[in-house]
Amino acid sequence: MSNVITLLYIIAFALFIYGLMGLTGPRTAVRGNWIAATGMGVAIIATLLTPHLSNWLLIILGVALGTLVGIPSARQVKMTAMPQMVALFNGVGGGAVALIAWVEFRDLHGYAGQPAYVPVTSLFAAIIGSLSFWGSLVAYGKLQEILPGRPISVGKYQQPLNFGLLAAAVACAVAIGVGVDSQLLIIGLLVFAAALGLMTVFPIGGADMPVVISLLNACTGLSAAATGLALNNTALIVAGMIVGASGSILTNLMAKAMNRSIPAIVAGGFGGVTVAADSGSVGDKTVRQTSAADAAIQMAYANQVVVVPGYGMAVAQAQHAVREMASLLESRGVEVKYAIHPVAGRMPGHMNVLLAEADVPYEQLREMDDINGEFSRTDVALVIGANDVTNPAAHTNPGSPIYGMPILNVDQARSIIVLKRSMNSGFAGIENELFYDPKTTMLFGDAKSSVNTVSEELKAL
Amino acid sequence: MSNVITLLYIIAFALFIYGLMGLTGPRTAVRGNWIAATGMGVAIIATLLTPHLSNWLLIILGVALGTLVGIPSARQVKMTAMPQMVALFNGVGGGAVALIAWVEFRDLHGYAGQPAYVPVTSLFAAIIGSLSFWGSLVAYGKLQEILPGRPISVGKYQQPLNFGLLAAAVACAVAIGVGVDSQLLIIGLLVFAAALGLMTVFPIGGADMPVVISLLNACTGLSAAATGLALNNTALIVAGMIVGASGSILTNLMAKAMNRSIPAIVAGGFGGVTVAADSGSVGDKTVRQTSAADAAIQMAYANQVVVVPGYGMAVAQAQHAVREMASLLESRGVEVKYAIHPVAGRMPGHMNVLLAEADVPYEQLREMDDINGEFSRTDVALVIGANDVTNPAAHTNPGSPIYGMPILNVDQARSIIVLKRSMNSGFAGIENELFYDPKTTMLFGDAKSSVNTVSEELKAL
Amino acid sequence: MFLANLAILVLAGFIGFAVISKVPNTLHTPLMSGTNAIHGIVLLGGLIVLGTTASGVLDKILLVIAITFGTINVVGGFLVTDRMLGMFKKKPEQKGASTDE
Amino acid sequence: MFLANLAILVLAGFIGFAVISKVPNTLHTPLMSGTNAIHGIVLLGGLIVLGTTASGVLDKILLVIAITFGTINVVGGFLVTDRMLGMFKKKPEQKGASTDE
Ligand SMILES: NC(=O)c1ccc[n+]([C@@H]2O[C@H](COP(=O)([O-])OP(=O)(O)OC[C@H]3O[C@@H](n4cnc5c(N)ncnc54)[C@H](OP(=O)(O)O)[C@@H]3O)[C@@H](O)[C@H]2O)c1
Ligand SMILES: NC(=O)c1ccc[n+]([C@@H]2O[C@H](COP(=O)([O-])OP(=O)(O)OC[C@H]3O[C@@H](n4cnc5c(N)ncnc54)[C@H](OP(=O)(O)O)[C@@H]3O)[C@@H](O)[C@H]2O)c1
Repeated sequence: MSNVITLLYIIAFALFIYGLMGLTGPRTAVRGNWIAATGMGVAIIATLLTPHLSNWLLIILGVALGTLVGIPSARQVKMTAMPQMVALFNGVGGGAVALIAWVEFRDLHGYAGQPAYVPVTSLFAAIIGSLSFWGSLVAYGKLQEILPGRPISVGKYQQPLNFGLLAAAVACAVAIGVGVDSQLLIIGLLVFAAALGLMTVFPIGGADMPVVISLLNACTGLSAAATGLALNNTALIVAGMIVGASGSILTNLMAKAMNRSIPAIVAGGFGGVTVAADSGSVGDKTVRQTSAADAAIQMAYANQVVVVPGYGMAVAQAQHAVREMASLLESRGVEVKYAIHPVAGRMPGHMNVLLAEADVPYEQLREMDDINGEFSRTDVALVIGANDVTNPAAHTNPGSPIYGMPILNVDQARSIIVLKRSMNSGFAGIENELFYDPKTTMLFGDAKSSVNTVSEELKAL
Repeated sequence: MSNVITLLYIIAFALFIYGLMGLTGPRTAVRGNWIAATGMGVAIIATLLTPHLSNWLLIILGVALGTLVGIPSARQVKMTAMPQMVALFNGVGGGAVALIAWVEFRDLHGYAGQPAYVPVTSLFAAIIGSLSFWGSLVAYGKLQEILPGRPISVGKYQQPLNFGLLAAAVACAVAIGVGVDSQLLIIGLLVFAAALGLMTVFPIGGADMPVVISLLNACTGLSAAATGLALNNTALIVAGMIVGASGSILTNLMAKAMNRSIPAIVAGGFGGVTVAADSGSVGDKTVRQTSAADAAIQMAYANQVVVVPGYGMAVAQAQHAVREMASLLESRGVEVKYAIHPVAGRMPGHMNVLLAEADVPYEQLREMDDINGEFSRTDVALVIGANDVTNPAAHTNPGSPIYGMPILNVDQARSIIVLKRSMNSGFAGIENELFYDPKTTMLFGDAKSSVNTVSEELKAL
Repeated sequence: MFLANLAILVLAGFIGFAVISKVPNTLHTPLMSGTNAIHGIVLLGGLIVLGTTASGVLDKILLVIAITFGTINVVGGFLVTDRMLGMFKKKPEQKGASTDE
Repeated sequence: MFLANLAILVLAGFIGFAVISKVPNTLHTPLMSGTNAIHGIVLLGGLIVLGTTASGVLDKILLVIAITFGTINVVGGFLVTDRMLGMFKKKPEQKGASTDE
């Protein structure tokens, strides 16, 4: 019997790996996800084949409850709220790890008579699981705007405090390891780890949350692998470790794509705060304002208009209005394309999600590398709530925090219209020379209402 | 003790994997190779830690012999003879697998009382190891020109014969498996597998040998993994299987790069034979001949000359002469570049090896994708013994066997000079329209002497 | 046993690294979500402990919560990933435009 | 034991597949040669069998040959790979020209 289970586990993790490979390519991703899900089904069935399994009713109760909660929350969540939903799902995974470790401790009476690797892996899982649970809850709260998105910290005491919490949790683990069998110790360990999770994520700004969630995801994976080592379960070891490793790489890729470093993120600050930027030569430059009517005329007689959406379009939920305006332009023979910067918005693929929701034809969405060559042939670049991703300082100012980040070469267009509410800076908190470019005109106001007014003007033309 | 060994094995295969990852990138390849070699050192030391190891003298004898043979043959082999050297090294690896399996059979008295997986894996290893040994020897012989490079086959009986040999080998294995303990059976198995190896590789043309060697390499890897399963040795399992899997992928990549399919190669034919090509519209077209003096003048007054080397340059060993001619041109202010097609010659990287040997500066070697845009700006494309890789039929003639293969767009150059000995076709055995292009002139003769004459003329100018 | 598990752990780690080498930016979030669903595998741990060694009310309560959590992680994770990936559904039409694999 | 080995086998196979995804053409031959050296690991098999269970003259002769073969495979393989890779030594100079990683 146990041979059959192991064989099924091997099949299960082969499916996980194969599915994961699929998830890395756009054409195979959907299928990859379902292959991995099939692997999970196989793993669960294999486990239920364990001889002499008891407590069936409770098992069914737990699975039923989880399904009843999981399906509707996944089904009903809005596209733009998905990152925080992932944070929640990740958190409960970590919570499960912590709870299992706790019960293990109780069942094994403080690991008396177990080989050394059992307490080590099990307590590691307990610490990371608890940290991941509470950290994920904070990340959820921030993105869902239940908690304030700005960094909350106790200032310069933050680092020593976090370090102290970690030390306390590890101390509990060591005490348990050397043989002290006390419920207080394991509870203390879980509580210290929980506090560490809270204290680590609170000081991080809302905009850095996608990276933090990815990091916590990798942690939960590692803790699942540790649980697998403690329980001697191949499926847990393989699946957990794969998530741990791939999650670390992914976190790194995400941080790199937005020109941030993981240590800097975890140390807090920046994300959400306006850093004192070296505004350089900006000073006595002037800003040209335009009106919706002028903007409409300019675009109506263009050959090609490239829309550059950014975080502001997401805030204003202007995607449907934009799509409508584009249709009006197209009916006048104007060619409309969308320039999608990889980190425009606040999560990877943010713009794709929004524009897909508004049924913008896929062919009109152009990735950065594709479209950058086209700006010089573009009559009007219409920047809708984008800022950093168009900032030429990334090319020209080595002192800028975004120096080196690839940007959309909006400044090469023949003329540029920028839709935003004020001269405020974006995520990186820095000035944008583009707005002072003689070719640029600004149309101030909420993106959605500005676009709608432009559409009215277009109809009136 | 055995725990230490297992731990060292884990370190060893981690080094293999890490080294292999390094081997896939040009900048990390050299280091990757040495990391993998370090892993091998760790694995060998770990094995020598096995408790109660005896026969030390014989062990030392074997290792010493192997080192004495291995080092000089690797050191002294000429760059261009390396593929056949790899074939030899691969062959002896397969031979080792087969011999170990044979001894296992003898030691275990026909696997009496062993669990089923021992005979299955061990006999699998015996068959594949023997096949790989003898197949590799033939591949070596063909490339080293000890054996004729052209396909040698028994015609339409080849497939049934090979199938019969495979069936005979498997029959021996089955007989052993059901409990017949006879030395004759294992020897028969090894002999049938050997015959199968010979019969499979003989009918394959010399030009397909790199792919065949890669395939045999993957086979040896698999047989090593099977040996590992039989001996319950983690290091063998992991290392063997990684080679088996990566070797299969690599074989596929190599075959794809030269527009061949693995089944077609293994089934024999094509490689080396002239297939009846649909020569299409070629017919009353004329060929323009030129002289070394004319060619020299044409190039001396060019701004940019692109050298397109091919198999013929390797045959003529003209690389040093080419380098000398290029220096003469450069001293006259002509810009010289080399267009390196990925499958020019008869092994991947063939041209790089030759030109590096002649100390051509690395910056002048341009990969296909880099240089293809430049031909339209090129005054003279000097094609030295290249044929298929310049054949425009790959773009224009869907009936051509090379249709779809990426080629060097030599036909876009302002003028083309082709150095070859005759109007004979190249590897694919098909006509090349390029030679009839009005912009093309042919300089017939051995590549080395033609280039040398051109150099003389350049000096005389 | 532990050493065999350790070998498996190391290999799985390498697989994780090797698979995520080059991923287009737009797939980062779905990929995070998909791997997130996979670590819901801890559910198995809950099943095994509850089904074999658990005794006492507190243990059982904790484990039912753990199983509920794990199930949410798995079910919700795969479903939400699928929804995210909805935006790639339109891609096949312009398949010809992409380079050959 | 066999099942743990099978799990290891499957994982190693995936690693082999995943690592060799995109390799520049010029590296095909060195990569073939490098993996070729790695399967010289069968040498270990020869060492173990000769050092622990082998008896009889024929067995010993066969195993010494096997060890010799395996050593040639390993030593020759890594050295010849290194020589092949000699041609990439000049690359670092023009590193700036390549795209970031
Ligand atoms: N994509 C990701 O995964 C991710 C994750 C974390 C961080 N980031 C970072 O986020 C930034 C993204 O760049 P981005 O150009 O998209 O955005 P951005 O630089 O953050 O700028 C957004 C702009 O939108 C404007 N805006 C806000 N609400 C608006 C509304 N209702 N109507 C009109 N305009 C509005 C704001 O200016 P006003 O206040 O003047 O209106 C702001 O300057 C990058 O720095 C990136 O590194 C990205
Ligand atoms: N690179 C690899 O890994 C590999 C492996 C296997 C097969 N292939 C295949 O090999 C082909 C390579 O293309 P290629 O353009 O390099 O070579 P090719 O198409 O085989 O043509 C070589 C040409 O060189 C000429 N030649 C031979 N000896 C010469 C000499 N001493 N002096 C001057 N010219 C000489 C021959 O014409 P004359 O007889 O008229 O002189 C022949 O047409 C491709 O089809 C590729 O798929 C490549």
